[in-house]
Amino acid sequence: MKKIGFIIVCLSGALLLYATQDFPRWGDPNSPANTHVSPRYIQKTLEETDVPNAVTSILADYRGYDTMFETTVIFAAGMSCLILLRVFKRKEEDRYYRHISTGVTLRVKGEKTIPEKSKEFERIDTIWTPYDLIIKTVSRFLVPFIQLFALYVLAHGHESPGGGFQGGVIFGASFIILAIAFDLRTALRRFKEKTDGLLAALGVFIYAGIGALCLLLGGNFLNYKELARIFPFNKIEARAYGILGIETGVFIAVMAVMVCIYVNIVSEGRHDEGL
Amino acid sequence: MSQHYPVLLVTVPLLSAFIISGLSWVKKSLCFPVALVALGTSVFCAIGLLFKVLDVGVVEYHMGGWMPPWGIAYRIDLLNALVLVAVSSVALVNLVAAHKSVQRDFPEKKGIFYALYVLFAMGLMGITVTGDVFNLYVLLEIASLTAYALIALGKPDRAPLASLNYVFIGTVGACFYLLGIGYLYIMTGSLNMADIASLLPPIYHSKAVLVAFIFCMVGVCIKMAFFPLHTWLPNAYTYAPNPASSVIAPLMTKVMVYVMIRLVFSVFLPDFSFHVLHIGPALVWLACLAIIMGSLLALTQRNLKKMLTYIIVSEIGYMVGGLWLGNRLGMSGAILHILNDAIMTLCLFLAVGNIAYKVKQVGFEDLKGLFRKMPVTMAGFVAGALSVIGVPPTCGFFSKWYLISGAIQAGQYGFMAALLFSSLINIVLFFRVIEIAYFEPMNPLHGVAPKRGIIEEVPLSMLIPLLLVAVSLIVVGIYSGTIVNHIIVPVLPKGIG
Amino acid sequence: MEALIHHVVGKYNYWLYIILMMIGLYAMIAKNNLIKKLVGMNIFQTAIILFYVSIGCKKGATIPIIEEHAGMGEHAIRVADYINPLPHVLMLTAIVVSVSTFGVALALAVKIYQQYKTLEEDEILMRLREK
Amino acid sequence: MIPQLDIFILTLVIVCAIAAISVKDLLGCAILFGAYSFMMCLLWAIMGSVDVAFTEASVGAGVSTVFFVAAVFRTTRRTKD
Repeated sequence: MKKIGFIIVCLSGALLLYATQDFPRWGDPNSPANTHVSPRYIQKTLEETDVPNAVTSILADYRGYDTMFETTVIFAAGMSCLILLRVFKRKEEDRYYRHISTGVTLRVKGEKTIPEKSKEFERIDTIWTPYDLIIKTVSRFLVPFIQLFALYVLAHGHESPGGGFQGGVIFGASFIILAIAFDLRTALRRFKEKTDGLLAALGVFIYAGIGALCLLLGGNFLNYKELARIFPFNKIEARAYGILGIETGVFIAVMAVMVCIYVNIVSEGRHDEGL
Repeated sequence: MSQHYPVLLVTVPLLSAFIISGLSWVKKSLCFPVALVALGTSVFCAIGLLFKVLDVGVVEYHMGGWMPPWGIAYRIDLLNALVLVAVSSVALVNLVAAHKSVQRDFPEKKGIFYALYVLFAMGLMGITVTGDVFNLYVLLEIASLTAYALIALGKPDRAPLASLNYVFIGTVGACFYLLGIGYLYIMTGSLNMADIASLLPPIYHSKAVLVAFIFCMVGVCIKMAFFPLHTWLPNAYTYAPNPASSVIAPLMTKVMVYVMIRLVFSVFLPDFSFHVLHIGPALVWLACLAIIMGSLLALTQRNLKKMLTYIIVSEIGYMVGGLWLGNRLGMSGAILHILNDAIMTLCLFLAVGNIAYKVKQVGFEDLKGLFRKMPVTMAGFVAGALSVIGVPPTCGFFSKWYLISGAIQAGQYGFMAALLFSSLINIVLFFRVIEIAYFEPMNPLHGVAPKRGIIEEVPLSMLIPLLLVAVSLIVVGIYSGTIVNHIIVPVLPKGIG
Repeated sequence: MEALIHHVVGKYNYWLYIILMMIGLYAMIAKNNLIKKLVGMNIFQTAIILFYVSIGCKKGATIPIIEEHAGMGEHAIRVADYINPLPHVLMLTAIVVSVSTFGVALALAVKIYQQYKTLEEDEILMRLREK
Repeated sequence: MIPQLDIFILTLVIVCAIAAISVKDLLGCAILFGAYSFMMCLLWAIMGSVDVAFTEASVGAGVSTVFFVAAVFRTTRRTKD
């Protein structure tokens, strides 16, 4: 296999190298790629969409249809992880509890449990690491700031690098930090699985829904200009607000899906214990 | 409303996929009706679009109101419209048939199953309708990603491994395609199919365009499981759960053949593909190899479903060979065969799904005596088998006829021989199965072992789709002359002999 | 010789992306461990992203965030001042696709491990043959 | 941009890539893969595609690595190659 692989790799590498000869020089401003379609985006983005960041305006407006499917890909990945790994029946595994005041560990066999609300016992993971004050405090302290930064990235996607996708990943990462520093059950109590699933669907639905709203208002799909008919802004602002709207949708969907994938992989779909 | 058909076709299933996955947390019983309505709307739009294209010619739709080279445009001619009708109706029919077995096999996950199913169908319809090479890549990834998940839901001992294998090979295919369009982009600066086609002719002799062509084609060939690159297909389709395999098997590979035809017709243009490169004969020989090897490998299998997957590999050879014959007859045959093969494969896989619903396994020894127990299902199976063999009133005969006449016209007698050889092998394959199921006595374990349950005919909701498909095999066969003359011949590019 | 050096120096980015792509593809084909193959797949995908990003580069240009000018005319936006934003947009999509594929593939790997207790392809195939 | 820096980071990227696929421990592979992604992100930032770099920093070097570690936690660190 190694030899065949090597031959295939060399063959495709040689083909690609062969083709580089005809490429324009690297960084040439007059290459076809830089002169045919893209100049219009740079020149017209401010005028047509009121968004200085050309990447955002192309991402969400000129080629917004691609981005809708990109978000759908993420959504599909989340749903795939859920359907592949999630097990709804509880396995009859032993559970471990720790007596809080004395530190004695209890092992409860089979299906029996100690009530989750119990004040004297807390449930611990099978592979339990001792309580670490520094990590818990620091992460508890950091999470709000991470979330604030995520919202900043979302809101400033028009003027600076960033946008719904990056913001959503960062926001999702804040829940993942919570799940790693404390335990998975704490994170899941804050952010229920059902909420997660509903938010993932809602986020992408917002995106496609705004597109469909434009359709209902008489324009083409995703033509945000039409939003000016029902909202109090002019047609160019309407594009900027439309972009903000769909970025919010992307944000929600990506956040929910990141958490969903993490939780399902780390707990093998049982949603009880993780890293 | 009719000017919005192209986008409704895709976005109605898309929106409803999100609704379905939301409903799966709230009220599971509503998921199936929503999916049904969504795919029904798609079928309606697809048929409406076909008639509209027949009436007024090419339909364009600009997303967001941006003109093509800047925005994303849909461009629908008769070829898209025909494939769209096939894709959407196959997805709808199979959805109805899948309901019972999804209910039984994945009671807790059925909401998400339907969401992924609708997304898969949506991805394939999007691939078919789009006029932008990058949009095609994204939709290809949606269709593949959902297919990976649906395949991995099969038996836990084999399905995840087959699916992961598919992930690796499929991603290489998609990446090669992405690389190919990157090369096109660096040479032309555009991503719109029509725009690229108008910019390419002056640089036909550039090395980068040649490499772009090679990478696009290799990527598409990997995705469609063309012979030396087919290794992922048999396992993935065999171990997939039946409701999923009966939609993935008929559609995925056929849509990829469509993509190949689209790339040749509207991006690189036939002028480049046939006259500048001269690779037609080489690809036809490869197609012959695919047909022969697919048939021979099918002959060695002892599992009905696995046998059918190898038949798919050989059918891909038919279509690719027909396209690269480079004449009108061969191309008509290839395009007609996309439609026919989708219906035939659906018919066979639905029958296998029905058998597996009652018998659990579809090894040859499990089929003994099934004609007596499940006569209607087996009748449907025989109809599909006759069509694959190419017996006249069924549609399989007509596309094979066009392909063979194309081969004779092009002087490619090897391809003709391969087609006839594979027909002979198909006769052997199917009559072996039918013989086992008809003449051999019932396996004594059947119906006796308590956990297997009593073998009897499947419920009506699974039988009616099968019969519908079996009847449509004959209907499409009878009307294939009309389809070729009115739909397929007008889309063939000019300058083809 | 001079022409060759000129050629290499002018396009070194393309050369290096090809090397990365070959590394990734080799790992995908030749490695035995499923997760290693997955890493190879990701390297392959990032190599392609590197290629696209290289397409968009312009010498002496800045990032594609347009400075707002009060008046048009003499302050009109010069295209050569800004890097081509289109490949960046395409690659944002490609990154998303690659992380989605990665997530699904990891989920599959976990499922395979549950079944076979190993991630080595040859050991899994051996188990299958034993059955 | 500075070509020397560019070439330096490109070399690092390739070193990280080779290390990630040849290290004999999957957890190490995860970390090296994160380093690879981060180097790649630097490279893109130098090339001026800040949005792509930002995404890669949050996705490739961040969340992907976490998924990877999670998967290694649920499977095994052992690898033969």
